[in-house]
Amino acid sequence: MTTSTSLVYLIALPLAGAAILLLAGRRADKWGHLLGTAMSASSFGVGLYQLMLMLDRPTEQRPIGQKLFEWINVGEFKVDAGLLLDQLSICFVLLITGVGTLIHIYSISYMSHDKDRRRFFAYLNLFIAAMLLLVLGDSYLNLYVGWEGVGLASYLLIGFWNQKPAYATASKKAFVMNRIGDMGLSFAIMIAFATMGTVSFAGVQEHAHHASEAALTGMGIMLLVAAAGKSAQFPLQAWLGDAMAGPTPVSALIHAATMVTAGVYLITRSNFVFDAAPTAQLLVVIVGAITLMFGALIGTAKDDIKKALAASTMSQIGYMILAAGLGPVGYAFAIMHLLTHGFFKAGMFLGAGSVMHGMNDEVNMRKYGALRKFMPITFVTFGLGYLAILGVPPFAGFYSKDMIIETAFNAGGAKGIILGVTTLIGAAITAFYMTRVMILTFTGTKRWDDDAHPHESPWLMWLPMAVLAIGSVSSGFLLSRGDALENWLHPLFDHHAEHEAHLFEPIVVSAMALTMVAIGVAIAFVKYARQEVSSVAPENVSIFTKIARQDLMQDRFNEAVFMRPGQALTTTLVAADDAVIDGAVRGVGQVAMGSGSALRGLQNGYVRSYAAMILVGAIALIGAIWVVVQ
Amino acid sequence: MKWLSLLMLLPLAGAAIISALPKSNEKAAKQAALATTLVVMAATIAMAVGFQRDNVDLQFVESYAWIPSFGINFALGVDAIALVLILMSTILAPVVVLAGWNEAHGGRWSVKTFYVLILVLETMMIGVFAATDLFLFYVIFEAMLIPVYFLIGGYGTGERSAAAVKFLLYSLFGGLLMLASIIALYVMSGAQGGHTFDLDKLSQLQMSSTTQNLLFLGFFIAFAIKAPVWPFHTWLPDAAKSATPGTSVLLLGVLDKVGTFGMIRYCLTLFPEASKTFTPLIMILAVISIVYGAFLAIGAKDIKRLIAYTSISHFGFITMGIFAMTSQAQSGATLYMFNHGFSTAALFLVAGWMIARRGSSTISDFGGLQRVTPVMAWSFFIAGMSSLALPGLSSFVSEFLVLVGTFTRYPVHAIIATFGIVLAALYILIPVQKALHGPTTAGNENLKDLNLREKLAIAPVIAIIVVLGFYPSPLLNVINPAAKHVISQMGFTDPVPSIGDK
Amino acid sequence: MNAANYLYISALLFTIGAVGVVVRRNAIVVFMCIELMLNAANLSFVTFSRINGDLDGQVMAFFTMVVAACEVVVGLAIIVTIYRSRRSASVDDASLLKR
Amino acid sequence: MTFTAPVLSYTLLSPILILLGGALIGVLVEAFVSKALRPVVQLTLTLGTLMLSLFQVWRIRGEQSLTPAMGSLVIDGPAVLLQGSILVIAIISIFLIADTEHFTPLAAALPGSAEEREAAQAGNQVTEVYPLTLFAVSGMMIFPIASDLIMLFVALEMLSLPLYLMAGLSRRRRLASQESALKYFLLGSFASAFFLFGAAYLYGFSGSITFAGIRESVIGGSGNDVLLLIGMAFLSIGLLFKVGAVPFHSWSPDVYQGAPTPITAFMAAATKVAAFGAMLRIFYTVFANAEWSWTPIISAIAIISMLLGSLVAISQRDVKRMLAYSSIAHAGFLLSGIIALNKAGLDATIFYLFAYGVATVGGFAVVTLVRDSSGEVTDLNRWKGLGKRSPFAASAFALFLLAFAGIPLTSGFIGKFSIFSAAYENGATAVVITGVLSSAIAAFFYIRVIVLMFFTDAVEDGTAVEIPSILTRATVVISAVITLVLGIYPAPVLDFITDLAIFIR
Repeated sequence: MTTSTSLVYLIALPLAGAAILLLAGRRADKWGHLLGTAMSASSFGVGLYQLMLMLDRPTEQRPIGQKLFEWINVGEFKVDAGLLLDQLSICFVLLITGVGTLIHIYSISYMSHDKDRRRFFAYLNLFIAAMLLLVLGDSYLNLYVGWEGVGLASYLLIGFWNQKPAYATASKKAFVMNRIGDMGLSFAIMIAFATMGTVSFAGVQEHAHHASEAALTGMGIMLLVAAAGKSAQFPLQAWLGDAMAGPTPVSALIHAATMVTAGVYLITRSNFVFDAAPTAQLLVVIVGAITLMFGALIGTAKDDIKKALAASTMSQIGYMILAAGLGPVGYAFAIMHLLTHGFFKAGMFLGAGSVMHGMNDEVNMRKYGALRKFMPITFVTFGLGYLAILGVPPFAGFYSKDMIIETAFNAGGAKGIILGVTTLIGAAITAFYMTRVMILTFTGTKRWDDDAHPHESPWLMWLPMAVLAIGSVSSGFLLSRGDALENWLHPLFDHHAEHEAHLFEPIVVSAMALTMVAIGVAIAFVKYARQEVSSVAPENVSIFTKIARQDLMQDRFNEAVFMRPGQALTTTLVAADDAVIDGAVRGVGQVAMGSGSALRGLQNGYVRSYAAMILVGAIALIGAIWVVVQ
Repeated sequence: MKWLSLLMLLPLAGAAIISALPKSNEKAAKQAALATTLVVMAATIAMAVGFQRDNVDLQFVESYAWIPSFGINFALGVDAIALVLILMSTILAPVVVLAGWNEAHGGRWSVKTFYVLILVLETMMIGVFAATDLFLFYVIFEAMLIPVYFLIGGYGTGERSAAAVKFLLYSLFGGLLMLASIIALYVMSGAQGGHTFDLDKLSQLQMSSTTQNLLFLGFFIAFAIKAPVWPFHTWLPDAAKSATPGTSVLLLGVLDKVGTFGMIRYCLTLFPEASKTFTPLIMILAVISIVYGAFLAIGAKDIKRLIAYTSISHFGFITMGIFAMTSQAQSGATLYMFNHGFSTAALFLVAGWMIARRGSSTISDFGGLQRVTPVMAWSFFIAGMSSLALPGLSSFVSEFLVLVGTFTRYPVHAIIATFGIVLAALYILIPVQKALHGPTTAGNENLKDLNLREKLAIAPVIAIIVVLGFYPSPLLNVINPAAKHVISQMGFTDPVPSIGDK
Repeated sequence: MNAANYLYISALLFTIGAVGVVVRRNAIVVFMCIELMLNAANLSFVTFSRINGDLDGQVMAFFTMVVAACEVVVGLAIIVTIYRSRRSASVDDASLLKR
Repeated sequence: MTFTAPVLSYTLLSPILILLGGALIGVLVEAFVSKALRPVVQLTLTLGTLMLSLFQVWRIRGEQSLTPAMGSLVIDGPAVLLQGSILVIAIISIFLIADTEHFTPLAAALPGSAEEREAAQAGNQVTEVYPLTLFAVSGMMIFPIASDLIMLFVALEMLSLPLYLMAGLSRRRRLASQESALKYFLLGSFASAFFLFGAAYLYGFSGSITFAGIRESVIGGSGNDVLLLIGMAFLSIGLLFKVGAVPFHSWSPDVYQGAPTPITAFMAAATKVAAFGAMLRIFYTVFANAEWSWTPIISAIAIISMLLGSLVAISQRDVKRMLAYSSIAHAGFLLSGIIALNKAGLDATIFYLFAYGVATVGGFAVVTLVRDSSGEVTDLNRWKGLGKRSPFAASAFALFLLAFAGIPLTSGFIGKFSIFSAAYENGATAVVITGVLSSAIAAFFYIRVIVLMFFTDAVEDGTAVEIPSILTRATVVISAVITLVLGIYPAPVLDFITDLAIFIR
């Protein structure tokens, strides 16, 4: 593999930004946001430069690496701090730094009233650095560093306003649930090392087909657990809704466009594992399918605009995971949807932020309405994102999501039918809840309080939204034109197992999908545009709505199954430590002291009893002698 | 150059100087202590530079006849493992002195006495790792209890004397068990070619497997109490809660390492067969320690007890690494000992500053410190992240090495232990949330942030944590040959990757 | 008469003395019992001397008598002192020191 | 019948003769020197005698003789070592005894009587303690070198009788002091009777009163085993009584508590050396070949002594009683040296005796320093905060306690290590394990005292620490230095002992 010496700058620049901003403290308040943005932008610049270089190289020479230094080297366990930039990671690099830079710019204005804006930019830079490490690391262990790094950044950013206890709790919840996923990644790495003696991507890829299927299945499942944690997939999805506690740009960048898609990256990156472990692959598909429905259902009931979008994110990533679980045919579509989703969802989140900015940080959509007039640019950019997520041609989502639906149907047999139908229904529900968001927010009558003075956001905020909107419109077309992305990624994946059995013609799939979308939109229209929307959430709703409002009982479930027993166990152990273990030691002490006090009684002060004791001793000796002589 | 005896003499010289100072001049005592520890640190580093890292024999060897009629020598020497631990101890010493500049003031006795005790303890810390004569090791092992006992009982807080006594009795009990084993070894050596305490010669003794098992237990229980391994741990939270932060750092960071160090140096070397016999049991104890310590840390209401419980969990990892008998786990365990010293030091020192400012060590008394005292809060946070083994910080490398090394031979143990990392997230983030985050609660509004001295004390610790997280090679390269040597002495080789099964 | 009988008598005297020490309260009587035990030992010495046909045992008996006399001096001094302080020669009254 | 004049080798006997001479001069001093001068003269005389005797012991080191006194005594390495130890202990004890505060002005006076007050006002002192001490020391010097039953018995009584008297001489709490004298005397005589009866049976068994003769019979196996066994058992009772081993220990707590503290110090330390010295000689030479019969019994006694001493000490509230129980436990530890029955055991026991004796005197010396207006304060609760009031006294006492506990870098550790390893070498595993276990129990109460002194706040109740007189300070300092030196660098002493300690038969 060709080596490069400049990859490290991708990471080093934002990392330096973060370090400077954190160490400089308040001294950097004046210019911190500028430095942060500049660092992110320069990293984007390096990324573009690398893309150009890569385009210039012939296909087989496109991946390049850089060994920074020997990181861990013990026995057979050798891990270098090494970077790998190939066709897959460059997509992520550009998405992360590109969208990241836009969000930096947006944040300059969005956070301008926060006295801790510098710290915010420091965290953003830290996140960019960690996320780049995640996608650039050339081994699972390097990836792991970035993996936990983004978890840390996410924790810091969700809890950015941690003076509110609920936000602090949300950040902790996110970190802990991510750690469960991280544990999965640890296991995967251990399995890789124990079975293949290596943890680098190249090494595992080389040895994977020699390894036993059981090992690979185990590794695959553990990778899936990791992916589920980071990408808020079932059953580790519960943190994402709460993560909306972070400032909205964070939600856009981390909890929509980039970090939460790391799971998709991981599965795609580990294609060589999953291709050889069908059981694990099947599980991936199942998890994706469940989550896409799960998220979609939650989305229908949320009145908090950010939580509705978060549910949507969960659902869309479900699509990606599902696609990634479909094997070589699906990887490219998963990545494509990931990229287009990055644009439109980030755009919509920024739009939501813009709305909140104009509405005194109100997030309840029932208190919105008719904002179209007050925030035209936001409306347009949000609307373009809306069309994209619905999959209306020619917007971005149309290309990516239809591909996934089509691939799902093509998976073959009952599996194909089930997956296809699931994705179609998901599309309909998506259309429903997104339309609901649009209607509640931008149309209808105003329902906001009098002290709200909705206004359009300053240009620093709408400019990034506009750029992302352009992405929402065009990215799908550009990426799929001539199967551009598919061909670009093609050399990375093992295609020998590919089967080209079409259940439906693409056009049929598109038609079905569009029909479903139309149905979803129509229902939403009937339900929200045709009748008055109450500014408080109605209580007399069906049990399903209630359950959906409570995130399908996910928190209740976790609470009942993990938290309560965990707390009980902790309390018990704390008590037992004192009572049983320490108690046993104290008990021994007390026995010693007690027997001491008892024996003390022998010393009763009477000289005759002392003489008796001597006499008894003498008699005992005689007795012993008698025994000996006998 | 007689490096090791020089290292042991320097702190004693410092102690002598301090005791010659007038009692009223507390500042001079502190400065002298700081200067001494810095000199010792410099000397240690100078010595470490000359260490030949590929040579697995003992280096810087010295030996003087001490009690010839028992075959006892004042024999010193280090391998890489001992060197690393001495390095850790001597780096921590000035940090502790600087960080705890004022912690001697609440004590029963003078500031002078405090630093004399600290310096005497430093001599013993060096000696206990450098001793190559079993008798010398034992003498220091036991004698170092005394200064610590007085440091806890005389300068601590709360139930300090009860905690000091508990600490002393537990340790003495363990020590006496070890003494019984040592006596047996000594007598056997007399029967097999002359009384000796030389480690090399003792390791060649012939003994029945029953004897070996019993003697092993004598040593292991002593070390397990010291380390501490579940269920011998209950002294630690009390001692750590009552000791001053600086003392706690030395206690958890250095003294407890004597336990794990002893397991490598003495249990494995002297009783290889018994070590193998007991490995299944010890692995279980280690895993219990990991999970149990973590749960108790989650349930802890007092910040110092919490840190103590996290240490129990961490010592579980170290013990597991030692007995897993793979080069990754063994190297990881030694590296873990080093790293744990610093991450616990950071946690304890910052917690100590927090407690000193707030006047309480109950976690729920704090709140919203991040906004009041950002530097202090950040220091605590980074230390906490190191404790939960966040990648990029030093503990991660060692913890992961232990896990991956254990997994290749004991997958089930490693899997259960890995659950510890989720629990670690909880036990660190719960205090972080309660103390640093949330609204600033009453009583915390006017706390002062770290001053320059405190920043100077904590900065090197955090720097070591970060640098070794990214670049552990300098240490690992020193540790690896020694760890490998331990494994091969025991007749183990790393499990071979199972590729080709298919 | 068989010399062994003297030994039995000696043992009996010794036992009487020992039991007397335990059961009697008056310090003087207790002391007399001890003297009895010493004399029992003396009897044994003399008997063995006779059995063995040498004089060592008898020499020993003389020494014992001298030593016993010294003991009487010291013992009576102590008993008298205590009697003067307490107006009682009962050993059971002297039980301040205990536990 | 021809009378052969006895041949005495005066050089070898000179240490004892000097002591006896000194004691006799002391008696004359009592009669002829004026009351005012007596204390100084007696102290000078006694110290001089002891020093001279020690000097003579030093000079005859290395000498060996079976017949310094017609076969009744023996001088060899162990004898020199034990005599030296006794003398060193006596010398540092004399410094304590010199503090007249401890002794009644008039032993014959009724407690609390007008007579007593007058005597006190007149500045009377019982300077008789000095000659009594010298007599006791001579007895102790003879006890471990006696080589026939007569000398053994005479020495036993010679060391005991003065001690009975001295126990009753306390200035404060005279009733308790007299009671302790009575108990010590009655029980001591009682045990002597057993001893003597045992001696008679040994004579009956072997037909000889000399150790050599008895040993030959033991080796030869001629004679009646029952006589031997009963003889051994009863003789041992007398010896075990002196060392305070369970169940013959019951006098020691009461006597330790009641006697004047300097006497307690002297008695606790020196008697142990003498009695164990005698035991060593008897069990190592005379009974060595009947090992099968006595090791199990002595082991059992050692085990219960260690356990009972340690356990009961935990619940003591009086520092002198606590030290008494600790000495019972130490008797158990020392018995493991007897059981060892090897060269290492001999060396170890001698070392242990010396180290323990010195530390004991030091410990009691500190006890004499803690006083209130009515004399010594031995209630441990009133020792609280001693470390604050007198760091010197408290640190020294802590050092002695650590030595008793056997913490490394004190003499106690080296002693324990050597004696246990010797016992283990002879297969006494159970004794060693019990020893280690009871060391742990013992540590508990030693540490409790340290806690009281250093970590507990003082109660303001008038308990003061007397400014130590030069002599008491000397005792404490000498004992502390010896305790530390023997802990840190014991090699010269150990080598010295190893070279010398060989019994000749």
